[in-house]
Parts: sequence; C-alpha cells; structure tokens
Amino acid sequence: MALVLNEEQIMLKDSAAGFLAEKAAVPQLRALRDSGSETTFDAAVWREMVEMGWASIAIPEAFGGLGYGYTGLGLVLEQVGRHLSNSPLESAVLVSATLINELGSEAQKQQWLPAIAAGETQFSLALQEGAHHNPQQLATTARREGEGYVLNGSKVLVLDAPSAQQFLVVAMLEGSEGPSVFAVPADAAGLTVESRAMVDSRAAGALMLDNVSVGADALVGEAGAAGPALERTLDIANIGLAAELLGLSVEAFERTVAYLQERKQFGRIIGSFQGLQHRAAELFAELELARSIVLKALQAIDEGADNLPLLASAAKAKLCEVAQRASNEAVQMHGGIGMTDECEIGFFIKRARVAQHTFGDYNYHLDRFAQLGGF
Amino acid sequence: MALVLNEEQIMLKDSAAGFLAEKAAVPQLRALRDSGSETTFDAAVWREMVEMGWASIAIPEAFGGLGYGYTGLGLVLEQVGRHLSNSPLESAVLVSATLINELGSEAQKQQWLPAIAAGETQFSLALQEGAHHNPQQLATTARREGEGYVLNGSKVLVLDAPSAQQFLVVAMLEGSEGPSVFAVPADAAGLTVESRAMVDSRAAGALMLDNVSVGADALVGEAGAAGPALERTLDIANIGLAAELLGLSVEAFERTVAYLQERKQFGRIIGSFQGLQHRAAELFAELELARSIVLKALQAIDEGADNLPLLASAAKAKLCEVAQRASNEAVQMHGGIGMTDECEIGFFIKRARVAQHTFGDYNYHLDRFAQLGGF
Amino acid sequence: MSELEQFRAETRAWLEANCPQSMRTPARGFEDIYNGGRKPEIDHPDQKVWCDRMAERGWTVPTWPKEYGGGGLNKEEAKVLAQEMARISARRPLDSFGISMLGPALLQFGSEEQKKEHLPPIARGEIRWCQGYSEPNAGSDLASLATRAEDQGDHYLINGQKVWTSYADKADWIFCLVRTDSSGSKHEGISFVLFDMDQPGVTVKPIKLISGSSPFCETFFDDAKALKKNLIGEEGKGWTIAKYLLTHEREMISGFGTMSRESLGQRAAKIVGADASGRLANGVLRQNIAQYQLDAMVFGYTMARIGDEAKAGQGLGPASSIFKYYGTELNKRRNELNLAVQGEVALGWDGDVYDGGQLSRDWLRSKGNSIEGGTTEVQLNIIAKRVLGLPDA
Amino acid sequence: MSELEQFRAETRAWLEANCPQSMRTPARGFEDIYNGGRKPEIDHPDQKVWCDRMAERGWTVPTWPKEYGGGGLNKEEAKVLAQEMARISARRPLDSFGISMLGPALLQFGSEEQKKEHLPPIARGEIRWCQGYSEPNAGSDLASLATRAEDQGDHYLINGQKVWTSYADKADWIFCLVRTDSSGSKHEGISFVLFDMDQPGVTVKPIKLISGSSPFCETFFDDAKALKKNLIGEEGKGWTIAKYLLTHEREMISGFGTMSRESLGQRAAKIVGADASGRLANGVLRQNIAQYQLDAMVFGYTMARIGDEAKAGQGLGPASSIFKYYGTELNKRRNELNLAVQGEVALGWDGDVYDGGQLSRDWLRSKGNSIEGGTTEVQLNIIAKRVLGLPDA
Repeated sequence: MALVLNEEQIMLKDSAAGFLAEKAAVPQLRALRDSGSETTFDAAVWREMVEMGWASIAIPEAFGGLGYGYTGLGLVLEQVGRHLSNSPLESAVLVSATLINELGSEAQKQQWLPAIAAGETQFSLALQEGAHHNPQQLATTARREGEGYVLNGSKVLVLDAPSAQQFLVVAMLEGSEGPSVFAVPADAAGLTVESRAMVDSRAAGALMLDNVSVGADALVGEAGAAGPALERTLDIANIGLAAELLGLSVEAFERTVAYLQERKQFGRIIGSFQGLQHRAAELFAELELARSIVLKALQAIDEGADNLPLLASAAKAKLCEVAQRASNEAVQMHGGIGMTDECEIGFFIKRARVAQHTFGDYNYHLDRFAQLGGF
Repeated sequence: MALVLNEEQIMLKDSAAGFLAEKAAVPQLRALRDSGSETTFDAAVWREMVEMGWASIAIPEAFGGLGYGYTGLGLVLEQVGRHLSNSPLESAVLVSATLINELGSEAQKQQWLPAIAAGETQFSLALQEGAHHNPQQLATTARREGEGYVLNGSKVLVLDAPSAQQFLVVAMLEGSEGPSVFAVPADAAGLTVESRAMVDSRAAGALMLDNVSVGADALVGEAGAAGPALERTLDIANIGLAAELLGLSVEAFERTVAYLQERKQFGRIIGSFQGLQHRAAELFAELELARSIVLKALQAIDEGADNLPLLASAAKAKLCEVAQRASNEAVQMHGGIGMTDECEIGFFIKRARVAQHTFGDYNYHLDRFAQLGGF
Repeated sequence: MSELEQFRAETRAWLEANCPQSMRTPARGFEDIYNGGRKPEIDHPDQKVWCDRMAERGWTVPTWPKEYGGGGLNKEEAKVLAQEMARISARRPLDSFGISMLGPALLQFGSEEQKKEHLPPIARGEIRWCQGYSEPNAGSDLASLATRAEDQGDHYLINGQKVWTSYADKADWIFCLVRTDSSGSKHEGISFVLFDMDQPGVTVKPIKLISGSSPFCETFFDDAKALKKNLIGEEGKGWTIAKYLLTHEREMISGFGTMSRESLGQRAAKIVGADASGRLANGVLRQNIAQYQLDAMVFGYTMARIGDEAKAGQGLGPASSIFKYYGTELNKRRNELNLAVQGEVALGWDGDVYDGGQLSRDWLRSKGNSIEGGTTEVQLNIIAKRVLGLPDA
Repeated sequence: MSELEQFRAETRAWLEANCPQSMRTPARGFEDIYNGGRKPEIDHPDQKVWCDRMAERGWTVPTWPKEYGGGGLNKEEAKVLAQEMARISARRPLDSFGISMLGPALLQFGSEEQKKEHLPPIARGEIRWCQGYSEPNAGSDLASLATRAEDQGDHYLINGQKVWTSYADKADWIFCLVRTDSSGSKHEGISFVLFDMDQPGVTVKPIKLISGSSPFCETFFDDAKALKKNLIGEEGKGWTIAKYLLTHEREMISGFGTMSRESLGQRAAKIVGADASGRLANGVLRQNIAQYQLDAMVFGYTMARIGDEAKAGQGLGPASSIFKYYGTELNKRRNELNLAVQGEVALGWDGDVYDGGQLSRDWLRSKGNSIEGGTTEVQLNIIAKRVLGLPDA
C-alpha cells in the first residue's frame, strides 16, 4: 500500500484536530488536573467523541463498528497526542475492543463490542503486575470453582481504572500453559480499585483481586489460549501509542520552533544560533522518520501483515526515542519558561514518559526488535 | 594518590614529546608506509628509545629495569599516540615484559627481562585467534612430549610479528583447566609467521603452529596457571593503549581546532559557526574526562589497586569512545581535505581503530565494565 | 597527641554531648536542612537547638574568621569537624545562600563595616538571603539586566523585576544586581547592592514549576529602597562580583549529579531482573546504564584531578564551565535512567504508594539544572571561546 | 494479453537472447559497471557487447526520448524492463555521470540542438563526462567559485582550478560551472558550460584518498576553450542548473546507505557468537546494531513515503536535504558497525586474506559521504532555514 493518506483519511484527521483543539486541549487538561477529580476526562466530551464515531472506527461493521480500520484510529490518536486529550479512547477502544475482537467468542463480541462502540460500557485491560511491562510473567491466578472461576492477584497501571466498568484481567488459569482473560465487573466482590494519580494527569489504578468470583461467561475466548490474541492486541496498542507519541512530539517540536523564532537573547533571535538550528534540524529529520514508521505500522495492522510484531516494536521503540528527545529539547530550548507549570510544554514531557512506558518502553521494544530480527 | 603529575613525570613527558616529534612523527610513518618494507618501524630510532630507557621504565630494577612504574610508561605512550610513532614499545615492553614479570619464574625473569630492557630480544604476545579478542576461548593446544611440549593452532593480530624474535603463545595444555604460556622462537620448526598489512601501517601477523616442539623451559611460569597473570597483563596493556589513544585523540582534536581557527567558508572562519563550536566544546569536555581516567588507571597499576580490572575496562571503553568521536570529527571538520591521503588526519583515524580493537574494543570493555559492576 | 588529634578528641566529645539524636539522621534532601531566617520553617524543634549550639562555636561557618561569627578553623580542622560530624551522621545545622553565596562574596569584596554588619547574622541563621540576578528579558544573557537603581543621596530607589529568585518568598534580605548606569557597555554600570525585602516596594510571587514545587519567585521592585552603605564594591563594578558568584553557583549545581547513591545498575538488576550470569536482563537498558555509570565515575575523577592540579598550581582555568555543563547533563541522564529502571512507581505524582511522586518530581526538577546558573548552551559557548579560542560569529 | 504484458513477454525473450551469460551476475560495486567513453576500462569483453546491444534499443537510458538515443519507454514499461533485468540478474549495461547527471539537466535546460548533439553519444557510451563544481577555496560554499570564463566571441577562455572532480582522469568531456561575471552577488554571473577535456589547456591530477583510491582529481584550466554553443541555459544563470543537479546528486549519495545486504545483526551473531536464546552475545554491540537497523529500516520507509506523497501531490519540499544528511550518516554508522562486527579482518589493508582491504577501504571511503555533495552541516543549515524558517545569524 502506498505510504500516503487518502482524502477520506485526511478529512478524518482534520476534523479530529478541529474538535480536539476546541474541546479537549491543554487548557482543559489543566483544568481537569486542578479540579482534583478522580475522573480525569470530561464525560460530555467523551460522549461527543463517541457520537462522532471514534469509539467504533476500528470495530468491524458486524459488531456495530464503522470497520474503518486502525489507520483511521491512528490518525485520531495522533491528534489526541497533539492536544494531550484525555479520554478512554485508548483504554477502552484501542486496547479493550481490540482484545475482545481478537479473542472473544462470537457471542461475546455481539454482547460487548456494540456496547463499546456506543460508549455504553467502558472496559480496561488489567495486565501489568510489577514495575515494568512483562506479559511473559504473570502471578495473577484463576482457578475453577463450580461453573465459574475465582481470581487472585494484583495489577497496576490499569488505564482509566477509576471510571472503568469492566476489567479484562489477564491471569494464569490452573492447568493451562498460556494466559487467560476474564471480564470482571468493577463492582465485583473482593475487587478493590485503588485510583493512582500519575504524572501525566491521567487516571490509572491498581487492582487487588482477593478471591474474586466470576461466572463461566467471564472467560473471554478459550481457556489458556489468550496468548496470540494478547500479543496482537499489544502490538496494535503499541502502534496506537506510537501514533499518539508522534502527535505529541510534532506538537512539542512545532511549539519549540515557534519559540525559537520569537525569543531574543544576547540581542538576537535565539533561533538564529546555529547550535540550536542544527539540533532542531536533526530533530526534524527524526520526526519525518517517526511519521513513516507510524504510518507503515498502522497500515500493516489493516493489511494483516506477517511482520506486525517487528513493525510494532520498531514503531514503539522509534517513537519512544523521538518523543524523549523532542520533549527534552522542548524544555531545554524553552529555557526557564519551559520549567514553569504555567508554560504548557511541561504537560508534553509528562505525558510522553507515561505513554512511552505503557505496554513496554524503548528498552523493551528495541530488545524485542533485535530478537525478532534474529540476533 | 593525587591525580596530578609530579615534576619528574612532566620532564619525562616533555622529553618524549620532543624526541618523537623529531624522530618518529607522521612524516616518518608515511615514509615507512610508502617504502613498502615489512618492518614498519625504524630500528635505529627504536635503539635510541631503548637507550633513553623507555624499554626499561616499567621493569623492576632487580631485572635490569628502571622501576619507574607504569605511570611513566603511560606518559611516553601518550606521546607515542600524539605522534603515531611506530615501535615495539607496546608489543615488547608494555605487553610482553609485563607478562613475563607477572608470570615468569625467577630464572625466566632474570633471563628475559634484562634482554627486553636492553632491546636485545623482541617478544610479542600471540593470543587472539578469531575475529575478536576473546581470551576465554582458546583453540590453540599444547601437549607434553618427552621433556618438552608440542603446540598446534593459529593466532592473528600478533603485533610486530615480522620483527619479533620470540612469541609468547597462549595455549591450553592437555590436562590443565587454565591457559598456559609458552615462549616460542620465531625460527622454530613448524611455525609460520605470515606478515599482514594493517590499516594503521603497523605490522601485525598471523602465526600457524603446526606441531611446534619446544623445550621444558619454554613454559612460562606454571602449567595451566597463566590466567591471573594474563588478566593483569591485559588490564595493563589496555590501560597503556588507552594512554596512546588519549594522545592520539588530543592531537587530532588540537589539529582540528587549529583548522577551525584558520579555514574560511561563506566568508567566515568556520570556527565561528556555533554548530561546530558546540561540538568542539563537547569533545573538549570528553577529552578532559578521558585524561582523568587514564591517569587514574595508570596510578592504579603502580599502587596495586584492587579494582584494576574495573578501571582498566573503564579506561579502555572510555578512550575507545572518545577516540572514535575525536577521529571522526577530525575528518568531518577538515572537510574534503581530511579525506585526502596528503592530509595527516587520515593516519589518526586509521591507527585509532586498530588500537581500539587491540585486546578488546568498546563493546567488549563496556560489557566487562557492567559485569564487574555487578549488573 | 598532635594538636589536630587533640582537636578531634574535643570535637568528638562536644558533638556527642551537643548534637540532638534527631539531628543524627542524614537529610533526605535540601528541604530537610534548616535555613534559618526571621520566619524559619521548622520541621522539628531540635533543628533550632542544633543550629544555635553550633552557631555559638562558629561552626555553622567553620572556616569564617571568628570576628564575623565563624569558627576560625583552618582547612585541616574543618576537615576533622566534617569527619566527626559524618561519623555520627550529624546533619548540617544550617544552610543558606548567605553561607554559600553572599558570605564568600562579602569576605572577598565587602568593607570591614559591611562584613561586621552582615556576616554574623548569617552565621547565626537570623537572616535568610536570596539572590536577585535573572530578569525576564535577560535569561542566559544576564548582563543585559534592566532593573534601575536611581541615586537619591544616601540611598538608591530601585525599580524593575527579577525572576528565578530562589526562595525569595522565604528570604529576609536580597543581594541584587541593579543598573546604576546605562550609558556604557552592558557589563558596565552594574552594581551589587543589598537590601531588606520587608518593605512596601517589594512584591514576591512564587513560580510553580513543572515538578509541582515553587523554589523560585518573580520579584517586583516599585521604588524599593537600598541604603548606599549596602553597596558592595564600587558603583558600576558589580559585574566582577556577579561573575565570581556565578562560578561559585555553577560548581554547586554541577555537584547535583554526583551524590553517592546505590549503583543504578545493581538496582536495575533487582527490579528488572538478571540472567543466569548476573547480567541485567534487558540488554538495552544495561548498556545505557553502563555508559552513564562510566561517565559518572570518570566525571568524579575529573573533578578530583582538576582540584589536585589546581593545588599543584597546574590548573585548567575556566573549568567550572565543564563541570556545570557535564555535571548537569549527567544528572539529567541519571534521572531519565532512574525512570526507566523504576518503571511504574516513577511515573506516579501523588499518594503514599508513590512517596508523593518524589521520583517523577526529582526527574522533572533535574531538567532545570542545565538551564539555571547559565544554560548548557552558554557553557559550551564559554568553552569554545575562552578555552578553545574559537572566534565570535 | 494487455499491452504491458505483451511488452513484458517481448522484453523477456529479447533479454534471454541478448544478455551475455557473464553479464548475468550482480555487480560487486560501482567499479564493476561499464562506464564507456573514448578510453573505456573493460574488465570483460562482454561489457561492451552488452552495452552496444542495449544502446541499440535505447535501453541504456530507457525513459529518454527516442530521438535522443533513449528507449522512449513510459514509467510502467521502464519498471517492467527493470523487473525483467532483475529476474535474470542482468547487470546495468552502462552507468555514467552523463546518464545520471548531465542527461537529466540537458533534457530540462538544453536547447534542441544541444540535446541532439550530446545525448546520443551518452546513451551509446561513447563519451564519458565529469562534473566541474567544487573549487579549493569554495568547499561547502559552492557558489563562491572563482574559475573565470572570458568572452572571446564564439568561445570562452577558461582559467582556474576545480577540485573533487570525480573520475576527471577518465572522462572525455566536462560539464562545468564557471564565472562569466563577478560584478553581482555570488549566485549571479555563474554559467554552465560543456567542453572537451582533450585539449592543451586542461590538466588533471588525481587525488589520493585516505582509503587509498583516487576517484577524485584536481583539474586545472589554463586558457582552456569552451565553444559558446555549449553554454547551457542563459549566460550568468548557471546557478539554477547547478542547484537542480545538486539535488539530484544528494539523492544519489543518500542512496549509498540503503543497499540491501545481509542483516548486520545476524552476521554479528555468527561472528561474535550468540547466547542460548539466540541473542548476540555482546549486549553492547547488539544494542548499537539494533539502533542502526531500526533507523535504516525506518529511513527506507521514509524515502518510500516521501516518494508516494510526491506522487499524490502532497510533498514536503526540500526533502533531499533530509535524505542526504540522514542517508550518509547512516552509511557511516553502518561502516563503523561493520568494523566492530568483522573485527580483525576489517582492519586489514592489503593482501588476499583481507580481500585487498576492501572492508577498511569502504569504511574510510564512507567518511567522505557526509562531506561531498554538500556537507552534513550544510544540509542541516538548509533544513533549519528553508524548512523550519529559522532566521540567519
């Protein structure tokens, strides 16, 4: 497929940009943060996003979605990155709907996907257990009891946990080799959801599962068989996060270039100093590279490409690297102003690190890239 | 010990600088290279070095040396690096004399060290076998036969091989766990010395050992017990190479700064471009760091410090990094001129890579540094 | 027993008798150290007890002359005192910009009268000082400052604005760069004056940083008054003093990166896991940490070497620019690696499980190190021009 | 069968019948490709046979118009020809600066007469061209060239010196930038002329590079003659043509870094060794290779994306500066890593065991990529100013 956007995609991107700039940009993020509320997005704005079809872009038409593919969702996420717009679009749509679609039975898809597409039920994936993303090591257990299952364990960095209604909990089921996924309602007995304030002013949470009983229908797909679907979901999630990081990095860079064009020191516009010019030019080239791998990886999802794991790790690793550099340079080149809370640049560096870390950081994905590359 | 040179050391350094600038600098190296001779150093100049005591600086007084320590030898090697002076100072003195001193019996030291100190017998270490320095993996074997031993195997990157009279061959002796070292005369039956032209215009060679018989007295020290002495020798050798790389890097840098101060482009002295200024300033700071670790590591040899392995790998890794950067920047900042054989800068980048590789490159030593650091 | 050993014995005994138990735990950060002043922040009543006892002996500023409230100790004695304090993990009794910045400048540039007036209250922790340097339109370009001081006979009337004034909201007095003459080059006509912040013409507004804390303020002067007897050095020659203090400050900031801590690599091996041979399981992280640790170690040796060379009269000259540049960049690297090692907990912002977001706040705060006290870019300019002799554009 | 499929079938048959077996092995480097000219370097007699056969069909320059010796193929047909040649590993029959540089410029800027005169000999490999651009005192600052061309009625007399003239010692003609007017700004008064090198006023001296090879020359003009009919475009407006060709050249040089080869990482795992799980044993080298391979892969996608965007009319503008800058830096990284992977053999300079020092010579040669055709620094300046709109100093 040509590495280029078609007209429909460009329209989607432009309309997302316009909407987010007005309704969910950094001033709104600041207001939400300063309000001290546990829910760190605006439910009314999220409803509007759902009405515009953003929750259904990548869901197949058979299950109430638009069947528009991940390239479309990625373009919206890029704009989300530009404006640092908080919403459950990643936790519920990019991650949870994808996992249900990849793993769920026909009945489960019929039950849950339309509810996600319509913004009625908010899911979130509960996977990470320790300090780092490590899907190969799971300590959370499930055992059969009667018709259903009993879960024990703990999870961290469950995105948008305070507002989620259902958790997709990854656990090792007694007697299985591979992982299983269970849908656990937020109000299940024995489940504690601890809201945790993160540096990016988004809500995440820790789950404690203390003998949580769920019914037979809570098992998503087959027992012990979630591995491949989970891997594909994580690949898609990382490509989506890469798209967000692309928007974030480009926006931070453009703001920085604008500042360089205007700020004076030593009687000169600081953008005329060659030291800063060369660093900006190098970063520009890196951003052009970043844009290419994000588009390539998004298209690979929709095309069902064989090398999706390699492209996903390539996209995430590259965007982690670029976002770290772009956000660090943004603060440094803004100088003292960039260190103040009043300046919006600080919000970019904060969100960047959380998005980098989520589902595996640079170190994780460059290592995986090498391994998949056979060395 | 204070990280500072004393007056005696400063005098040694200055006199070495003066001698090498006159007798063994880049023009002499070019002439030797263009002469096509297999011996790539000037024997008469080497004799003068010996007469000045350079071959005996680090050899204990009991064995005909000056007992001046490795800090002194390191200062001379730094000047060798500045002038790219070819001589057997590293192969015969830094490496071979050290190994004999660390490993040999009293009688062997009495026999060989005065001969090295007097420039009478030229030794060289034959260790590396494959593409990379890897002292843990030895395929060269020795077996007992009669009173003596029979050696089989092959070696590469044997420094100054064409002119060496004795090789210190590292081999695995049947029945031993650790490595052994054998002194093998260059004219031994079954030994083939193939001279190899290296990119730095120094001579190295490959040895083929095909049933080479040596006497009982060829075994240096005890059978199978060379490991610790070999490790200490390699640490010292790497610190010496780091000292050479320091001189090489500083010289390449100073020539580059001088060029930046003089060359005009776009109607301006190119050294006035801030892009180049900042790169030069960063490199200057790195060179200051490089100087510190080299001095620290040299002193650690003479003090018998416990953490010599860590300091040796730190020094070699840091100097590999700095020399690579300094030599690359030297070519780039000299522009087209730096690409010509006529300009001397090319000799620096060529010697840098060979010295970096010898006894383990950046990758080897940074890895070892981490391992010794417990992670 | 040598005199020095005698001194050690007495000091040890005195510290044992006088250092409160609660002051025998290391400070967790700058915030834990007592800063004194008219409106002191006291976390524990022993802080003041400890400060007062030490001040009585002049040991809040052990090497200052006795007549200015110091301990009059020579270098060896001061070293012994530091060792004996370290032995019982005694906290420093007092820290302030008065001790670290203004004091040294006054000792060098102040008149006898000025020293007598200002140094003892600093030593006793009675007056807390802040530094009025940067201005909104003169960030890196410090010398282009515009705050005016108008000659009114026995005093100056000061009008203008300072920014990045550390802890101005907690300080009693300010040492301040003002422009007394704007006819010459920008480095001329700058004067160094002291004045009381507690007057109607001074307004202070804290600046909230991305790390959430507010160590800096904007400070506004609207006909603020500075008595002429508090002009340090000559009128119009304040730049000399400013440069002296900047060098001092750079060395302090560069020190941020070198506090001794548990090795990052070892900590990472615990958190991220290690393979059978003890290698940190993630090879990418391992290399990045190894590079950092190598550079941090070598930077430490470099500070030691340049110190030793200076003592031996060899010396490099404008070394503080290297220190400032390299030290702060190292500290930023350490903080980024720390996030990568600690993972989830380092991304927290609040709450007990995140220790109030200490890790992420430290990380954010470190970004300012390469901006404050002269940016990395300014340091590189200084090296290029003053050390390497490269020409101006 | 569609017309294109018909074309494919005919092409396949013709190639099968006409491509000599010896020309069905990939070239090992630029040196293996036939360059033509009056004094051709022929390694194998089939080179000339193959070139002549292809030239007869216009397929040495398949997309040039037939009247100028080309094949007159459209893009689809040219693609089919390339595919069919690749299918049997057929070597390109002819490569030269005439084809890659001068031809495109003449097609765009030449008069009908000039095209008729110069393009067919290029297509037939009869005349080999070189490019006279850089001068000793105008390295990166190309436009400040000083070689003078004096108007003598029907011809110019040319005096001056060029440097870095690729293969001038092997070329028959030169396309050359000369100054016909020095009264205006440095970009004005430059003219683009062609002339025969085989005349008394032209002297060529090869420059030996650090890699040991001499692809470049110094070229001296001492009353060399260029006929006025060989002035391309208007007198004094040659800078436009020069810029066009520079863009072209940058794209060619940037392509150096992206030739398909065995993965460095896999080769390293063989040479350096791998652990039980297949990971390259040296973790430091592994990360450096992974970073390089990631960037090389993503750079490839970027070239594809920008090409696709240009086709779709979206386009980025001065993209060639990014390509030149990034592509050459990548190639230098690849060569450094190649040394680190290959170890001892890559440090050899001569002899069979070192394949004549090919690896070290390639490595050394790669250092020139970021200098020739506009240095990396110049490319970064162009991005900063033209793309980012940052102001001049």
